[in-house]
Amino acid sequence: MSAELVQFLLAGITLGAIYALVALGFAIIYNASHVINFAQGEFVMIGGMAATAFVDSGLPLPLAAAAAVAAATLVGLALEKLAVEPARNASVVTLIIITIGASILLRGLASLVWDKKIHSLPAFTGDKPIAIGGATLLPQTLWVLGATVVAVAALWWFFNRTLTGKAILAVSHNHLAARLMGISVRRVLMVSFGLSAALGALAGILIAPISFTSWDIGVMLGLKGFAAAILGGLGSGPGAIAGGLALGLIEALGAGYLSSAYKDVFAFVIILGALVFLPNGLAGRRAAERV
Amino acid sequence: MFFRTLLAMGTLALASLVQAQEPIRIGAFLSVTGPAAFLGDPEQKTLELYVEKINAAGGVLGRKLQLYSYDSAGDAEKARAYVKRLIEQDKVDVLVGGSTTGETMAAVPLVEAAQVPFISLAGAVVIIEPVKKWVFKTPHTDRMACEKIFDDMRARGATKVALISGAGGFDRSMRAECLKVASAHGVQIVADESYGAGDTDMTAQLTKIKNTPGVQAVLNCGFGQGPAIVTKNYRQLGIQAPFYQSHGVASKQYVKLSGDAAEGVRLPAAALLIAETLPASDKQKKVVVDYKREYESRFKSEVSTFGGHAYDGLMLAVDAIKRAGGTDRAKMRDALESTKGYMGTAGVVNMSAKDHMGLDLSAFRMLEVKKGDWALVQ
Amino acid sequence: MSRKGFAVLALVVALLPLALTNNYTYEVAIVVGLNAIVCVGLNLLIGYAGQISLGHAGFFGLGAYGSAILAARYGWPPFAALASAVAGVSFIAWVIGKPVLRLKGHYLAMATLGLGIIVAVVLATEDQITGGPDGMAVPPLGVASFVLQGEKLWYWIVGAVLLATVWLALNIIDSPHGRAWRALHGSEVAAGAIGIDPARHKLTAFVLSAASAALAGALTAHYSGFITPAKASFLHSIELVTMVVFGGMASTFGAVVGAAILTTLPQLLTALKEYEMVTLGAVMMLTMIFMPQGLVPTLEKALAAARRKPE
Amino acid sequence: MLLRAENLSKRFGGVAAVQAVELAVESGTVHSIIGPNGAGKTTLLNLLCGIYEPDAGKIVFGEEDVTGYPPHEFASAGIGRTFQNLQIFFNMSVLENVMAGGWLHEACGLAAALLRPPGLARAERRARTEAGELLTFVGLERWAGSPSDGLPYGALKRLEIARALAARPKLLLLDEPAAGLNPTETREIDQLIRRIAERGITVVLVEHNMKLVMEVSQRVLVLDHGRKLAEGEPAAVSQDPQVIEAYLGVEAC
Repeated sequence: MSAELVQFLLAGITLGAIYALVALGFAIIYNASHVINFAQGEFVMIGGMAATAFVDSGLPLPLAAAAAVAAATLVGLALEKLAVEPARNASVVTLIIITIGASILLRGLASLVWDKKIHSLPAFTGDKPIAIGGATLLPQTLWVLGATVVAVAALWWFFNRTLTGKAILAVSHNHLAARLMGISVRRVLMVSFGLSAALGALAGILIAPISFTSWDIGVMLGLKGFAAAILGGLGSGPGAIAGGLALGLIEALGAGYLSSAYKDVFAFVIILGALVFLPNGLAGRRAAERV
Repeated sequence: MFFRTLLAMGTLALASLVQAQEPIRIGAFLSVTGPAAFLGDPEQKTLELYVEKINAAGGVLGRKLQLYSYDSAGDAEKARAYVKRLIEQDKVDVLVGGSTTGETMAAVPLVEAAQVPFISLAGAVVIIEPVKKWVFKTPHTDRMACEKIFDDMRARGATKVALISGAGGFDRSMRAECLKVASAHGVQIVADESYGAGDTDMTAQLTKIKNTPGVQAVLNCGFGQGPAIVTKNYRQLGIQAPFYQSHGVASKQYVKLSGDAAEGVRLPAAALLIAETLPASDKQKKVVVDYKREYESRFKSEVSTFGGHAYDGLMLAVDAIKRAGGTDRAKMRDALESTKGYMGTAGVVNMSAKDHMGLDLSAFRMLEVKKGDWALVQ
Repeated sequence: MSRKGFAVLALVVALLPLALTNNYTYEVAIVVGLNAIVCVGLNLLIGYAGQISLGHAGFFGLGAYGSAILAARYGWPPFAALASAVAGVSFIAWVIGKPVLRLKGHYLAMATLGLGIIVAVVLATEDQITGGPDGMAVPPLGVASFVLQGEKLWYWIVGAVLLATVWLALNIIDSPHGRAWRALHGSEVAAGAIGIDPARHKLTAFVLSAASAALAGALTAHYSGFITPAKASFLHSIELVTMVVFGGMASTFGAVVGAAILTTLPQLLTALKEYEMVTLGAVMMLTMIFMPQGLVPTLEKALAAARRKPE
Repeated sequence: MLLRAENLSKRFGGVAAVQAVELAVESGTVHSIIGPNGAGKTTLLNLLCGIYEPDAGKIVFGEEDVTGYPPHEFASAGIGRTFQNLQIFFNMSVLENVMAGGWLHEACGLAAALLRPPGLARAERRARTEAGELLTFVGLERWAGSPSDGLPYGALKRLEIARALAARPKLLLLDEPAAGLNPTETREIDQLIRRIAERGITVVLVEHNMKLVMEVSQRVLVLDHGRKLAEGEPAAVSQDPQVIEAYLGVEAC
């Protein structure tokens, strides 16, 4: 493998890990509520912005990160409680508009609470590039990858080994049946919004040292995360991760070997092709319609 | 009868007093939000700050300034609507604004038709070339930035240049200008890469540049966080060729974001960035130091050259109003066009019927990041 | 209802100039009209046929740039450029719609969103032809030496095109085609069981909505004399869908009202300065939470209920 | 024979929902399909109207081999149906639901729909009248102008039938038209099915209510585990020991 290819793959995996975290947030909320939360990118923004603000106010990095995740989780819970729950029975499009409204609101609030500048977090463990097979990567990239793996493992454990996690899965399959079994759908919704806000915030904190953070980074990341979630098959956890990594690799390889100006176009052309020709998503979970 | 005459005289006096106090209306449309907020935000703050200061000092020609300002959010159509609003509804005397070239160009047909003097804060050459009767601008053009950079590259013996540009208007316009003037300045563009808005990693593009044979220098046309990410990735990949940024990142923020990776990066910028370290003999020192202090003490944040463009725009307008002796639009325009030797944050401005910007390459200083700060390249 | 509604709309268009005091207010009214043309068409797709599109700004942009490029770069007569651009975009929508409309729900949302982004990236990148992100100048509409310019004239042009669009939309909604769309929206299997071909009818709604977006785009370009790729962006697509949903899906007048309110609201909110975004987001959320059907259908129902009560 | 299904099979994953079923429906009859829950009745119906494509076998309607046609072409060939779980167009009025059913007979060009020439206006008036007559036929005339989401359950079942009739089918597939109805309403459906048959429309009826089936059918097909268990006249089938064991015996308890 040429050093060039290794470098492209490393770039793709770094991008992909971030997209995967955002996509997982989409998948968790979609599973519990069949809502596509277009404010998901704002959780990423809140995580990064809050963490930098806390660090600037003198908190040590680990504390600041924890506080930022907590702040984003609160915002996620509030979003569910105040906006999504009152509109539970509205149509898909109406819910989309509500979450878009929420994302505008959150962006506006962020620009007021903080500012419109670009901020950065210090890298967790330095900036010295690490050489691998002729290519290089930053230590922070390892943090991103490591934290993504840990987060995915923790989620797997949560959904397969804990009662609350299993309840969320049950609700995702059938609201009515879950309710009959005594599972509180409302609590499940709260938990899933909180969880996906926390995941988004985690992504925001992890990437702030690499690609910085500002009040408006949520738009693009949310869009890419949605694309990754769809590419993997909506509502599938492994699909979201596969979709995220695939999208990251497509972008990096497209930019490297074809044309960097058109890398987003390749990415979307491939997504369109996958949607039309692979009707079941990468993870094969796209449900068929039953009559 | 006597009383009536007195009354009439009183009314007349009152009327003329009101006339004298009729404010001078300054219209502004800036990208305070949106992707170009980092331009519009300091511009907006600068205008507010200096309108307040000028009014506190008694205004211009005994009249107060009144600022009408709208957020066009980098959207040309919004800019258009607001320019109409400023001209038709707010009846402003002079326009300052258009943070981006797109917003400016959308406004040009309107101001030409309404015949209102307009000072743009955007970069591209198309704004003043060909000359438009009512349109002026304060920042250096992107073409000048390319020329300045290419000259510096050649002086260091680099003639094979790689470009990496963002997808925004500023980025694309500068890239196009650089491609145009490269050969005239003795350099050859051997690689031409781009990245998108909101991209978080540019190592793929830079790897391609790194593996392009013969690259002797690299230039990044862009603004916002993109260039800081490019800078970090550049060092990560260990590319040795001299690295240049554009005047689009001429703020302390860029150095802060990029950290150690910014060491040795060069860019052309106005003297504002190195205000304090300018030699006392430098004629520009006073104006840039004053502006920097005012801005930083008021807003507790680092000054940028973009706010400086707004400062120059407002001051050029005020200067022209003074010389025109009022707000007659045609007279203001003529006064603007005959601006000579005005010392602003961007440099000395000498306008003419052929040049509605009035800056030359000497106004641009080549700076290099040294020990986390800007230093003048001798 | 629809005839009365049309008469009211025509009256509003005819009388509004009495309230328009200057060229700026005319400008706002014209932009409202242009957005309303897109929304009335988009509503056929979203509100009636029940198919979401998050990429209609792409068609708007293609219409605008198509007409602008033919007129400015190739010297076509502007009217011919405009007509060809609308026809060309309709053809593109027809070709793309065939595979894409097989998708449903969020997958369709993603696919249309992707199409919109592809258009926006191409328009911003091919700067030799399109002028890049800073946009390009567009020649005014006209025949030979007679040129259509000035806000007052354009107000009547846009008003007439809007009324024509609304009239055509009302006709088709109340025709077998309109019922076929609504049937698809209500139940796709049941629609199939009465002989309605889902693919064909979704495609007609898609093409008609794309054509109205392209028409409004081309008119916008020639009216303002300048166009940037921002008009083809994802954010503009979202704006358009929001107008439709805000005013009320499956209500043609709702689409017009949604366009009117969401176009003028930011102009009214300028006094709020830095609070503008927060307010806009809050207004969108509250309206959709408390009126999930949108403004006009909710008001219609409230009105009908109030009328029933006294009896 | 109006409809012939030969060797019809359909699997879902590992489950054989319908296996090698043969069916011949004679013109002008009411032909019922019965069987215990999960016997494959609805799957068979979905095969007969094109919602599912069979894995094996073929379907011939009149002289035409319609196997593999999309659902809307089954409809235009002359096969209509109603749904067990209601598929009403709740976004339309009661009358519009029935008018929508007439699509096949009022199809017009796109240009005409946009411009509404006098010809279309006349056709629309005619369609309106016909839809009104169908509503009278099923007994829903007083609901004509109402929004369909306000109708009681029993009325919605009849609305489905009216909509299906508007397509003027030669063969009408009714999927449990009496499910969830009280005895009075069930009797009304019984009457309605007879009147439909009197109009010369062939009916295939899937139904749980044995009394209804025995009263209106000329022929009965019994399915069990996706296979044909018995077929014949109602009286004969109800005496078949296999059927009694598999189905009626259980039901009788």
